[in-house]
Amino acid sequence: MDIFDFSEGREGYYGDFGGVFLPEILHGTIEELLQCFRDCKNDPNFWTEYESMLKSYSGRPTPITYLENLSKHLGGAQIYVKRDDLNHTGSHKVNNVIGQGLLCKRLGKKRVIAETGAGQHGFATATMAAKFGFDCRIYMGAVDVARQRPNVFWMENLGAEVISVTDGQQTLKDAVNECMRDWVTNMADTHYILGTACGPHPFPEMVSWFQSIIGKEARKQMLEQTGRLPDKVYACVGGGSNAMGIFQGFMDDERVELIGCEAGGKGIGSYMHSARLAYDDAKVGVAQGYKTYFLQNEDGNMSETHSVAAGLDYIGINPIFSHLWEQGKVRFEAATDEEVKEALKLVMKTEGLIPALETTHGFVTAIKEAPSLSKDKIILINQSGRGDKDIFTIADALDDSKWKSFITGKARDYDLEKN
Amino acid sequence: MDIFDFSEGREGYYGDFGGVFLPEILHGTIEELLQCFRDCKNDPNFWTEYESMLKSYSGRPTPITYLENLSKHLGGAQIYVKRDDLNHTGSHKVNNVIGQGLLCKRLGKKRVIAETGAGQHGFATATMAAKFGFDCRIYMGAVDVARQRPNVFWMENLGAEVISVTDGQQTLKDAVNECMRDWVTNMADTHYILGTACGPHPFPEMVSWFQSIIGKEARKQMLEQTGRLPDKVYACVGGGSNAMGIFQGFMDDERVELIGCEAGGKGIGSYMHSARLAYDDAKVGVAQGYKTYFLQNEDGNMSETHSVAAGLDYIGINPIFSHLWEQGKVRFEAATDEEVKEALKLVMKTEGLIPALETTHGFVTAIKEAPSLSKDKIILINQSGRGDKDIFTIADALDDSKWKSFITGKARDYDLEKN
Amino acid sequence: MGIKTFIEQKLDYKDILVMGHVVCGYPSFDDNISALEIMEDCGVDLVELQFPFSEPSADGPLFVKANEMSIKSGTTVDKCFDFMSKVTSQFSFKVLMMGYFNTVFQMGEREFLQRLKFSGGDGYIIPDLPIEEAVNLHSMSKEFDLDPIILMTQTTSEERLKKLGRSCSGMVYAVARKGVTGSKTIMDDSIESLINRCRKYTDVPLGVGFGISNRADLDFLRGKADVAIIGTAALKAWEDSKQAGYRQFFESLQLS
Amino acid sequence: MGIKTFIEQKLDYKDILVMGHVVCGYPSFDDNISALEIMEDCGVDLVELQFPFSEPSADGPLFVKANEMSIKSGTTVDKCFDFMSKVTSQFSFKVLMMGYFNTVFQMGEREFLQRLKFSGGDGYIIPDLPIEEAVNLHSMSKEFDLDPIILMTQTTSEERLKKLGRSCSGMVYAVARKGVTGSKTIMDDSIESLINRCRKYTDVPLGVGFGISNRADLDFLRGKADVAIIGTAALKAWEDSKQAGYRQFFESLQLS
Ligand SMILES: Cc1ncc(COP(=O)(O)O)c(C=O)c1O
Ligand SMILES: Cc1ncc(COP(=O)(O)O)c(C=O)c1O
Repeated sequence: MDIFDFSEGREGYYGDFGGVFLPEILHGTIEELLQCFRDCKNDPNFWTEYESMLKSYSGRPTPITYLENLSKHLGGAQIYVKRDDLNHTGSHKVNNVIGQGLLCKRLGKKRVIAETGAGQHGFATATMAAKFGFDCRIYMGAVDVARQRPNVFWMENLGAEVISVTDGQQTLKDAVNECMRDWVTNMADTHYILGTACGPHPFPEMVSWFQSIIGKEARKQMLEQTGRLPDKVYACVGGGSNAMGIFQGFMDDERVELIGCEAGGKGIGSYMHSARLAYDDAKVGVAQGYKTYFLQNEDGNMSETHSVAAGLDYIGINPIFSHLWEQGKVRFEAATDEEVKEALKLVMKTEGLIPALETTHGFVTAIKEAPSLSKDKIILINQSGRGDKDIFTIADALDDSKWKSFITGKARDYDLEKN
Repeated sequence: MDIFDFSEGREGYYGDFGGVFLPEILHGTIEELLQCFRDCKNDPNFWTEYESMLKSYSGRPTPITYLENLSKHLGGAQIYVKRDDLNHTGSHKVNNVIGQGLLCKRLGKKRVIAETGAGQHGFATATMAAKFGFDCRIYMGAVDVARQRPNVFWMENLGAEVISVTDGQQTLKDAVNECMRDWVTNMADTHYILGTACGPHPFPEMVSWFQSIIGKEARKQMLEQTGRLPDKVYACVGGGSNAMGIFQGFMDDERVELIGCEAGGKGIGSYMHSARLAYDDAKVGVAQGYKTYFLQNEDGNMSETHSVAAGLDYIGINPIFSHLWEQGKVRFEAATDEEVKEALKLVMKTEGLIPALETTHGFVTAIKEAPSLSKDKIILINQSGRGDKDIFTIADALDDSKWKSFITGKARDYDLEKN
Repeated sequence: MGIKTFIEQKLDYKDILVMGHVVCGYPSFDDNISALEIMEDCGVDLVELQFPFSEPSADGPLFVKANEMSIKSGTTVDKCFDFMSKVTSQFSFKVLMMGYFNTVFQMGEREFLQRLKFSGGDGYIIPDLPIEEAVNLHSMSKEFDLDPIILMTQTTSEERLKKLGRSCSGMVYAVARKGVTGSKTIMDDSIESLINRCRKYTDVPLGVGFGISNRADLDFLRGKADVAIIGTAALKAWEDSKQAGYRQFFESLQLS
Repeated sequence: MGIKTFIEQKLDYKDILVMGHVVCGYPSFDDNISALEIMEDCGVDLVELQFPFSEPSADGPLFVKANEMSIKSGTTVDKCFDFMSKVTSQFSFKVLMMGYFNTVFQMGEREFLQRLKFSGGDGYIIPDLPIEEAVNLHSMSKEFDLDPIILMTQTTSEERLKKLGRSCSGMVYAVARKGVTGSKTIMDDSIESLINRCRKYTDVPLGVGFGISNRADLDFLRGKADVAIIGTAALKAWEDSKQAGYRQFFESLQLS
């Protein structure tokens, strides 16, 4: 089944989801992008160049690690992890960003813009822009700027201009809106590097295509390392790019179950979460250029969302998943903030891995389900990113008192310097 | 030339340097270690297991990246970088740590101890200990504990006990002394994972052997990617493990010049540096178990050292380098703190790379020398680690005011929480 | 009487019409009424009533804030329709709904058109709904005799202008420049050529919007376009000095 | 008279000798003299004068601090030798230099031995200098009639004890437990068996050190070892209550 094999007149649609809902002024730009993307997709040299750049710059292929200790500890299925945390910049975001960078070069554009929530995508984009020599502007909600200063610091030092967005909830979705605004103003020389498999066509398809490198590698590696395919594949789902990335490797394998793990935040019924499919609170709508399940009220205004992981804290989900979910091809579960903290601690101590908070949502569900599977079952988790850049968030989440006194000490030093 | 092919009665000596200067009580332990290491070195399966673990857990082989922008910018030699920053835990330290972990398993020991300065080696050791299921204690100078809290935070969360050492200068060398003290007490069940190619034999040889994977890979990759060997290879030198690692790939290649880059701190004549060979301030001595060039006074008491990079801030240098330097096989240069800051900024902006402060010392010298080389020359720099974990140090080094107000804001939040 | 006829009739005695804009419920519905009264006094011909949406990605900062504040203060779609009923019964403007597609989508397209009709509206402008996605809505609109206002832009290709032209109804909205609402547009040849390009593909009246901000802009458009669409400039006047500033702004346009 | 003869002669009328320890210059050279006076009053037979070193990796916390403070307050190797001259002329102890190898290495081995001899020392204990690295120094020491004190430990193999035995001169230092100086050692069978093992490979007098801290320990060693070596326990007494505590500590040992 090729989900990107659109039927006549349904280009960009996955069942009822997807499409292009953009101001008329962007029509030409998005057409140009679509055309260029089609050219890239049909040009085998493009993929070769893409792979080779990821290899030499980002260290792909990333390995698969067998978690012997965690598997034993849980006493059920054998757990494997795809290590996209080992990428340059620390997450799978770089796959998409390098792909779009190459495409931007083809488009002949010299400036890139991007939204970012946690900062991972902005960090990856700023890095890519430095490498490609593009001008770069990153839009980031003011709330995220405040809580993700380390990423802002790096983006700025990589030469990007970081704009703090003070509209709306001042988080990811508002940064997306600002990107749209910049784009309709500067589309002649600017490419919008959307960070996840959301937004108007061809973004969901394009981002999924670039991320499919994860699944391609993973399928091959699992066969090499275990002699067979995994029984279940878990990935966290914000917009859905890392999950689409790994799932695509197993889409045609009927017996591999695919499980997307959303941000359950403060739990079901709390209305403080970002679970679009795992919980029952979202409905279909149109925003930010595409149609999908959104967390919104009866008027169609978007709800406040919440997650301990900024990168999952988003109103919508990639339209491909809305379709695959309705088709029963992908199961969706949610992990709460509390569950995430516990799982993170467990994984650090048993395996020496530090998954990003986003990523840890995938671990939670796998850890819940592994014990009831027999020992000859194999499950695979996508480690989309590393958590060591999230120290402020993780230390806060774990309420680490030594960290807090370190910070207050630092602050005292800075105050003294000033005087 | 095999520098490890010791002549009769000179086991563990490189010219006049090296040896074993340890309390008698450790004699058996160090003999046992030496024997086990010899077994490992002679057992081809050991290296295979070592390589395969680094592959599946740490993402080796790390790639070589061509720095097209920086090369153009400087207008001279073509610059390539070996990307050991892409390793799990973010530096080359993991190579040594995984190797010694496997060896510790062979020794049948269940507890590991390690010294750490910047925290990279401690972080890597704590990670390895979690993965191997060892008890783990990390000794770290109190000054370093205070300035490297993020690494302490991760080590503790990985399950290691971090001991703050309050003796002496309260930095790396004092942590080494504490490890020795722990070791003479607990050698029956404890292996001391020394973090660099220093200390008593067989540590310099052993650490170099594990790190030689860098040079092995790099030589092969350079031939594949450029069709020939580099003209010059640069690496920063703290204890000297990453430099030994990459240099070993080119030791028999007469026409490859090897350049070690030490911490020039506040510069020549300042006595605030850690340049043992590049400056004229060190002399031969015996401390911490081995004989080499040390920064010391006429009585043989060690001098205070300084570097913006905690990982280079050390009194001694690996004895192999003392010998190779006297033999004219390796040239030594120093980079000052100021030069390091400038080079870091340049590399971030032109290439989207964030070398660790330690690593950046290698870049400084390469950047100084590249412009006067012709365009058909090729130079290779070893990127021993990534800098994103050093945000506190780098932000301080770059005197970033937005960072400072972020920290004081955070501190205010924590204070409010308490009330 | 449809929008097209309305404009054409007025053009018999006016050389250019003006369309105004309010964001429903911002700063309040009462303030909206004051604004509309001033516009009516000063000779404005049509108004867009913007239904606030949480993700107004085609709007500039001033409108973004207006959308946000309005929702925060409790404006709902129901209240917007009630307000539209009041406006259409109390004023003589032609009234268009302006908003984002999710508002329509959530209530259902037919229900939306019914309520729009029932509230006395004459058409709608939905900037994030391209014609490809609007096939149903547009054809249903004919049943209700409501005009979907199509936007044409400087970046639109000839081929696409032709296609858009075929969907036009009521009037066409020519977007005077790239970007979102909010900043000043320099009136120059490029605007004239945009107008000429649009005219080639449709015979409905032509409005020009985005950045029209003073009497001189109107003078420039006179004889070229049929309707000048004024948004941000008026809202800015309100923000600066409320009713007084608003009245002064519209008076300075010297509409007849 | 060499150390061996000295000890053997004393053993004619004493059943166990005691060796004390000071860190030169800590807290001050004057305090060192007070300490030595007390030791002499109380019947101590030999003393180690530790030359402070910046990296005392075989010492425990108390001595580490003492080394550090002494260097900080300006103690140099020259001053240590001067002090040794003073001690050997003023007191009747046998005096050993104790320190780390770098101190010797920096001045040169021959120079070191010359100065040690000149200052009246009888030998030296260098814990970080294994016999393999000491070949030269040991053979030169014979010229100067100085005794290098060899350490034997519980972890030392029979084979190695044999080898160490061949290098012994003056006395042998049996290390009563693993670890650095500083904590209490429990006197038990393992100590007895260590002593027996050491005796098999050398006929020089045997001292036991590391953690000897009271009269009971001495009683345990009496008849088994020749010299009890006391370090940390005495320094701790000094730290707790200066001369008074120090005297009380040595008096409590009831040396004859
Ligand atoms: C490490 C990591 N994983 C996952 C996500 C979620 O995005 P997506 O669902 O597109 O993979 C993010 C987003 O920032 C991220 O940083
Ligand atoms: C990234 C990095 N590079 C280099 C060094 C210096 O050590 P060595 O000279 O042993 O490679 C360190 C030490 O902490 C380090 O963290």
